[in-house]
Amino acid sequence: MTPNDRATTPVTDRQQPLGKHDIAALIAQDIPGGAFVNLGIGQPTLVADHLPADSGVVLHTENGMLNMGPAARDGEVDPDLTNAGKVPVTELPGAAYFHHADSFAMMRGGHLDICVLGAFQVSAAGDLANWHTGAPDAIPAVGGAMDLAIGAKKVFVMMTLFTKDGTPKLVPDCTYPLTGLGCVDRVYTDLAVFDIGAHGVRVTRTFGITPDELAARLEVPLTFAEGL
Amino acid sequence: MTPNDRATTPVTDRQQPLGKHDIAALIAQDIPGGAFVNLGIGQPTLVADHLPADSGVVLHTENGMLNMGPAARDGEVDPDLTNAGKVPVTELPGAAYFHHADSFAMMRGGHLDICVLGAFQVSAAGDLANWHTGAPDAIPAVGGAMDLAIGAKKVFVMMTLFTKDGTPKLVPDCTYPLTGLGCVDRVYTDLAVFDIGAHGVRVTRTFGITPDELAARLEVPLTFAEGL
Amino acid sequence: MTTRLCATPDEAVAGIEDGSTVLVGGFGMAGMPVELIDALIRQGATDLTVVSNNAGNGDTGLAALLAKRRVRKVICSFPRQADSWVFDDLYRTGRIELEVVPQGNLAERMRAAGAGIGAFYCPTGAGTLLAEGKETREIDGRTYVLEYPIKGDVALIGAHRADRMGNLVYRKTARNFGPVMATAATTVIAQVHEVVETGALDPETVVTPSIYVDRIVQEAGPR
Amino acid sequence: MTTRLCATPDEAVAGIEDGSTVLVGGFGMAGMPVELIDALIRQGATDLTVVSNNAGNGDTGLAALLAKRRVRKVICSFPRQADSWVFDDLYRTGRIELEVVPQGNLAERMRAAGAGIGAFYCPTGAGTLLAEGKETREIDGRTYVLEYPIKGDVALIGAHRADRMGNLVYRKTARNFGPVMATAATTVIAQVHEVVETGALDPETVVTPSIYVDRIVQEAGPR
Repeated sequence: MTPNDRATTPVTDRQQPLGKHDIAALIAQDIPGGAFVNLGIGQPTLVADHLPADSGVVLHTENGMLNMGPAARDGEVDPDLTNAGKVPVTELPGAAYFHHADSFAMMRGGHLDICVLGAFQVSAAGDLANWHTGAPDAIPAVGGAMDLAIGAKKVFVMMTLFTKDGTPKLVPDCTYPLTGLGCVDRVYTDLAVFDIGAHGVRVTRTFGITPDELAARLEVPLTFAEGL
Repeated sequence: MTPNDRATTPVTDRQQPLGKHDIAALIAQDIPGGAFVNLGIGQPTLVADHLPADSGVVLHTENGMLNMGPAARDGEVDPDLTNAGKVPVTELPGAAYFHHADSFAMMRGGHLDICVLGAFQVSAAGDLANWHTGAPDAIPAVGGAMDLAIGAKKVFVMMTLFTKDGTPKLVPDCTYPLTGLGCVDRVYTDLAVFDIGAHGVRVTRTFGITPDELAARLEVPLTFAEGL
Repeated sequence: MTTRLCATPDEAVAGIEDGSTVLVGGFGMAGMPVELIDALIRQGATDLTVVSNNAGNGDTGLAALLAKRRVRKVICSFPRQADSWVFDDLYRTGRIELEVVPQGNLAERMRAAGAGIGAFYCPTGAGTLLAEGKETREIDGRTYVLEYPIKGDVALIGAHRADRMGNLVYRKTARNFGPVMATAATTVIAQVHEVVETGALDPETVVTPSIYVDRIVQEAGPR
Repeated sequence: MTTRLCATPDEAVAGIEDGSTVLVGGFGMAGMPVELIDALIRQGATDLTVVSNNAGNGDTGLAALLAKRRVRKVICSFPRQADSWVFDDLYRTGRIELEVVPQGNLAERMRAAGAGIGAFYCPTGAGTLLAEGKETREIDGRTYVLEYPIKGDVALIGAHRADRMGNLVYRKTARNFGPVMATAATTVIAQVHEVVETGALDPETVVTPSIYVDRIVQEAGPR
């Protein structure tokens, strides 16, 4: 069975790069109704704010819960109820709690439809680097990133396309230590959306950048969807 | 921590071989208070009838329950509550239910203090054969026997010492297909009790048979506890 | 993957294909999805591999499925029972394949399938007939046997209550294989005593979360 | 192995030996056995290996244990936090060992220890730094890494309620590592919000059965 298709209102293609909330909205539109989804800590959690209340999307948090609700407001905070980023959250009707081994079995066994992760780099082959800068004095910390990367049916990455100094984050090969090999299916950025697969890297949307500019600024071979 | 020692009234050593209820009573006396115990299907279930109500012994059944109570009487039968032999049973206060993988993780992870199993044969090295006669037309059926044999901290066997035709069941080497290697710690029979370990096979009790007779009828080298 | 509430067991088992591996819950009658098995018989899928603790009792349920020659192979821990005459006859006359698996391996191999484990080393059965031909390894002085996952195309399980989202709770020892099988099959179909509104189950007590459940149907028959 | 109800956390942690591997539950503060950690600091055991998801926050709890130089090695998934300055300083100055383990492997390796699994093949981390030097195997076209159990001498966990037999239930996401760690250690010590009479917990809802629990202590402090 496939998740129900849900009527969505597409983000109008912009002449300007997207902000993080726009990217989150775009990802939310691409999540089918009824899907089971894990939103990684950091910016991916913004996606939740853009899911329609009637979407039927069920959020998983790896610290042991399905059907997580929005962040707790004042007066709702329960120290026993947090998301993977340790932010107090709420529960929705139909929630379920389970322990860590069961939660990661769910992730690693391929039961989540989609996870959305941040990234330092994504390669043209879909390799993901998002846990370690490789800096010699960095303290390594991986959390559940490697489990999500290899476990979810579809891995979406949410990131800016370039670092602050203009270095591309979509690269021929990752130079940062890897999180997972060939695991990324789609990359949502401020400037474009990329599908990664056997066909290579295909640009499906652009925002405030022309295909030629995009191709010039990236070292990754690109193909473009019709109409771009 | 070790199970609490519990004051027991020893079965008076008999001049006659024990019946199955006597063997069950003897085993029950050797189970420390507070122990977690699995009683195999068939005769081992009789042991439950001889555990004092205040023993604190907690019975495990591999179909997913701890603190199983006695067999259900008329009016108590619940089709959703059976033991591993599919006999309707009851639950005691402090019971817990869990699924099959958790139940066998408990068994295989070495958490049960004692299991009591029937046997076709036990070898001098503690090998157990209790699942298959090896007959060419026999339909093999193993159930949880192999998991119990390798998982419990102590494996007690309850059996008659000889088959109906007089063939010993405590043997130098098992001729029936094995259930587990070197897993049996103690063998309770109608004629004697045997401890098996690095020291070999040591007779600790006899019932209606002299040490010399026992040694003559078995092909297994025996040592005898003081006073026999 | 939204859970679908089906009106009948026949709707629930629709589409099961010939050649499927079908995990069937239950230990004895406790947790046995009887109405789903009866519907599977009517549905007609054949050449099945059935994974279940037993191989049928009497002439109903799994035994009836076997009697109709829909099952190519049984993977189970304990086929031989006082009333397993249907299986016994098929087996003795070479008309059905049997893989006997220690009960703990049966459960753990399905858990592995559900948990993304590629294989695992297990002490059960080391040195016995049931490990013959299998890879072994010494780890810390103990011998372990390498065991591989058992994955189902379909699981048919029995549970106590479902909410409309598909969360399941079980009752007493009828829980048995249900929660494990629910993680190990592509399509999971649950027969339940009762369907309740979403929110009516305490989230602390849910045993099988809705993510694992594809179709639910409330039992028609009396318990 | 009868569960002992202790009057104080100090009684509960008595006897923990130098050099022990101590599993410490909690994910952030949820499920963190704060009173047991404080008692362990007073108790004085040293040269410990601590297995926990994080490596301490602020200056209390695990961080305080680290600051007193009682911990030789930390095995965790996520040491680096905004307020992990105690660990950060010890690590950067070479005064503490670190084994970083993907969070799912951390949980599954403890489950394996509790379940008698000798080792398992897992896809997480294949081709990454965290699998360097580890054995790998192709199974059905996918690369898996061989992972070994993590067993504790002691587990310190937090739970919601215990009955006097030692059955435990948890609350919301404070469940996290507690149930897994309870299966993986020789001596399991639980700090609970409340101790209730045996029979007061619904047997369907028990998450950690009494067989896994050695000592329980009711929290003294306010929640």
